Amino acid sequence: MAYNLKKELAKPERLAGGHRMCAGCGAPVAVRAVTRALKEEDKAVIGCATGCLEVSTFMYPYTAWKDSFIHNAFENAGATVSGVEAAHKALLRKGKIKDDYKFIAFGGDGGTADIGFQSLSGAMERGHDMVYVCYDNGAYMNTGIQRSSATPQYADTTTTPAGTVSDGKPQGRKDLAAIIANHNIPYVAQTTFIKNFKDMHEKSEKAIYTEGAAFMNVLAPCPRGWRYPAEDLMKMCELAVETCFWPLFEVVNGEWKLNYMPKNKLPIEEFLKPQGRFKHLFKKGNEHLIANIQADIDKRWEQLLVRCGEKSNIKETV
Amino acid sequence: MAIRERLSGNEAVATAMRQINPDVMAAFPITPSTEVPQYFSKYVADGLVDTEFVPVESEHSAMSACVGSQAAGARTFTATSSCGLALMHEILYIAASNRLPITMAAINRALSGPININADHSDTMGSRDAGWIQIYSESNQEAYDNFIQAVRIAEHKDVRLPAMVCQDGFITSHAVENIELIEDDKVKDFVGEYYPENYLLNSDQNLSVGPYDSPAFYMEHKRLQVEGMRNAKRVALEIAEQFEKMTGRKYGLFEEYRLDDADAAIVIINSAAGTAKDAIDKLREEGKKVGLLKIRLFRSFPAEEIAEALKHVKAIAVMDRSDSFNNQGGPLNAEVKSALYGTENAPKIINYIYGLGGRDVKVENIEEVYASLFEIIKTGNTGETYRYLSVREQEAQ
Amino acid sequence: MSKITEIRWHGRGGQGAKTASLLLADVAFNTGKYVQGFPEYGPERMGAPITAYNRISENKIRVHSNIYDPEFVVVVDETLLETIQVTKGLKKEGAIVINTEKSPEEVKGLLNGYEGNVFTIDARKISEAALGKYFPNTPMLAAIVKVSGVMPEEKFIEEMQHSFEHKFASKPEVIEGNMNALKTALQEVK
Amino acid sequence: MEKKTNINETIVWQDITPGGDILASGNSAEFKTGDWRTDKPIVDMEKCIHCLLCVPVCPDTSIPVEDGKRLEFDYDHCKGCGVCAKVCPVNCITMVPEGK
Repeated sequence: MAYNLKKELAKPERLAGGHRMCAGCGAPVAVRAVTRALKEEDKAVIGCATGCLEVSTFMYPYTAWKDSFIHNAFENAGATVSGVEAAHKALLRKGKIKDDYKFIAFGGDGGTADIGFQSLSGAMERGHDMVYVCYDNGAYMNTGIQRSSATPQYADTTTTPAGTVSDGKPQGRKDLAAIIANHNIPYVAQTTFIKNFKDMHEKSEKAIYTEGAAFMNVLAPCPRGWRYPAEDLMKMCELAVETCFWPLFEVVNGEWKLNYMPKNKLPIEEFLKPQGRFKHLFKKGNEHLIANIQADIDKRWEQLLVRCGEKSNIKETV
Repeated sequence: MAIRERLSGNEAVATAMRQINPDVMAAFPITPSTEVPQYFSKYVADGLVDTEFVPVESEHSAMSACVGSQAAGARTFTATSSCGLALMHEILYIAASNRLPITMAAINRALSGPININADHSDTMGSRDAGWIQIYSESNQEAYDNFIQAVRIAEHKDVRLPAMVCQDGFITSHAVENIELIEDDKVKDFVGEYYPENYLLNSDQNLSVGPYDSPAFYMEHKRLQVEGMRNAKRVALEIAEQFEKMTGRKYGLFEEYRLDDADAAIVIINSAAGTAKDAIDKLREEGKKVGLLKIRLFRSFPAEEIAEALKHVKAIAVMDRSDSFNNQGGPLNAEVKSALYGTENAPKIINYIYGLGGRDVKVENIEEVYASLFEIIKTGNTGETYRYLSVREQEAQ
Repeated sequence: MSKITEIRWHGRGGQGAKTASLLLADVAFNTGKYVQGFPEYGPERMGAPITAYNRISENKIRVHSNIYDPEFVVVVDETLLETIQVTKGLKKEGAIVINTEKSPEEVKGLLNGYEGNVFTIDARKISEAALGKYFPNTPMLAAIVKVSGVMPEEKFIEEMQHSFEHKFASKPEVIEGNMNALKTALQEVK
Repeated sequence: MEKKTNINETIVWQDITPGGDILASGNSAEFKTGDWRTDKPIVDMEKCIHCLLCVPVCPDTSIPVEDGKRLEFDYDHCKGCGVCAKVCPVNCITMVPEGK
């Protein structure tokens, strides 16, 4: 059925207010968008890696989660939710429970791409019927903005500070969505908050209602870690997409598909400029650093276009 | 009637698992516990159980999946050893503090390094403060009996704590010995079904598990957790009594062997206790008053009962199959000593570190220990209290 | 303390000495005995010398150490005589059984002056004749049963018949060969 | 089902929930984060076209919807981030300093 925001918003919210996330945080917006794709009548168990989202939404004796919820540790949301899913299968089979449940795990980029990477890989490879959502804010924000493997190149973080002899994080980003896609699971998507959330909603719906393991990589800006004005949340997402820093795509049963082609691909400066973590790049003499980022973005974008069949790879040699 | 069988220790616990038919088993292979998930996955493959077996990619994920599964409302088992248990370490605490009665077969093996695949207790002793109930087993029979009882102790509403049932790697895990099995239906009736009060998949009542806990509440949660561990002692005895009614096999918090009138005693855990019993019988034939106390329930630690059982003894050797590297002795030594602190005319106590990394323990080695105890009784001089048994060393000048 | 018969096996990884020790525990168990069967474990792979043990008794066995002064030793691979001191601790009132085509007198020189009884058996010949393949296990098992006297031969034959029927339920054609190997071995050990 | 949390900082260990389990789902609503605000969104309902674009962008679930129309802000929980004001296509949300 065609996406209708009004209709979707008529459903009861699954994340209550009163949680302790920062004003303007992208993570709860991601949670609301994903869980909105659950059918109203469907039950779910939500799991969460340790991180901002977990400690702020489930601070004893208050939980913001309206569904059953489990937090275990930083690095094991994949394994934990696979355990819940296995229990569900067993208890249904034994007739001890009757209801069907959906299983969704949330983790930040640290809990997903780094410390929780093995646990996630195992859960995806085993094919548990679950969705793992990485809300990527590009650093370990919970502990105070330390670099992760998802931190963009040259970002100034508290463990890759820009200094007189440092340009910030030397390495580029790990391509998590592609890595998970290579697990040959039925559904992988990359998305973020754009306009009326159509892209994110449809992907969430597919991820939840695809049988087997599904993975979503969601850009979730962090005003504190990125150092931009909190009210610009949606603007940051839009710039990430329009500069091709964060392309929107999905991989359905191994088929790559581009979901959005910017009419005019914006230069990466547009995305970098509003963010304090890239301020040092705009000092005189650092133009080559921005050029490096642009070259990397362009390369990855071209590769994605080829993968998605938007462009033939004329240079390909085997 | 009991079923006369011969099984290795690993097959014995796997058999208990099959008879109980848990909802979920999540495990990763590690020597010497590997056979347990192997046997179990064969039971799954042959339809002897309808358990969901989760072949995880590490022990860390094994314990993580166990936490998710047990919280979801499923009776969940696992098995591991050594480095595998160490890799689970963080999550062991979470399982316990979340009050999730997971049951684990812990097949004792030395911790690296250097890497060694043979028995000692450095693995489970390293987990002793994680909040798990720990039950130790001398033989395959005890490993089997203890596993069946552990599930009930763990799940008891006054306890609600995970339990590990320990036995010595290879020495009992891979040794085929006689065993008396209980009929499948009797085990099923004894253990019963798992019906937790609250669980994630309860459609009548949602549940949130694993909060961020501020200083305002954390300590109350810990104090409540301690109460579960305190209750474990009483519950273990209640369940042992029911078990005895079913099988005729008696279990307590610990076993006393010819201890009543003993002048010299050793305190010991797991398989070497059997070897020590042979040494005791031999020495008793020579008229020597020797005995032993074999600890079954190490967590919670039955300190008062142990002190009572040992108070008449003149000299005690506490036998540790792992070291604490505190320059004072092993973990069992510390516990037994503090249990006896304040006892009037407290016995003299020495500690022996023995059997590390599978160093074999012979009847003669135990006889040496008793000889040193009699020397202490004779001279009144305890001498060095922190000793190593059967270690090669330079002769004293 | 009751008498415990202690047996030590020497073989090479992959030859089945461990399996043979477990089989011996099995048949002894089936005749109503208390048993232990256990290998000494290390990370060794195929071909490395391995040791396995049996304890057999009328009473419950509690001791959990290796066996240092066995009553009987079984050598599944005669090349081990060159490299391993197979008679170490072996009681002189006991015996050693060796898989070789040689006679006891011929191998005695390799046994470090062992004074007890020496038995040999050509397990290769027996196995190949009866089974068409080299499985030293079965003949060696029969040989040690005969030499040690841990159970009557008839009882052993009867138990092994049951055991093979169970073990080879899916390929009954090999049962007869195995039984023949056992019976020949019982006669030929000397 | 427990409607309201009866756990507070006077609770004794005997009464606290084992493991920190919480049965009252979504009870964080009892915790007011509205006093975190320094700027406050004011919606001009006259101008609002009820496109609802402001609703999904709210990190604090503080824009209730009823019968396809947005209601007044839930000031008990709104932290005043201003994301809603930025996405409003008809500029009917204004941020004003708190307390004015």
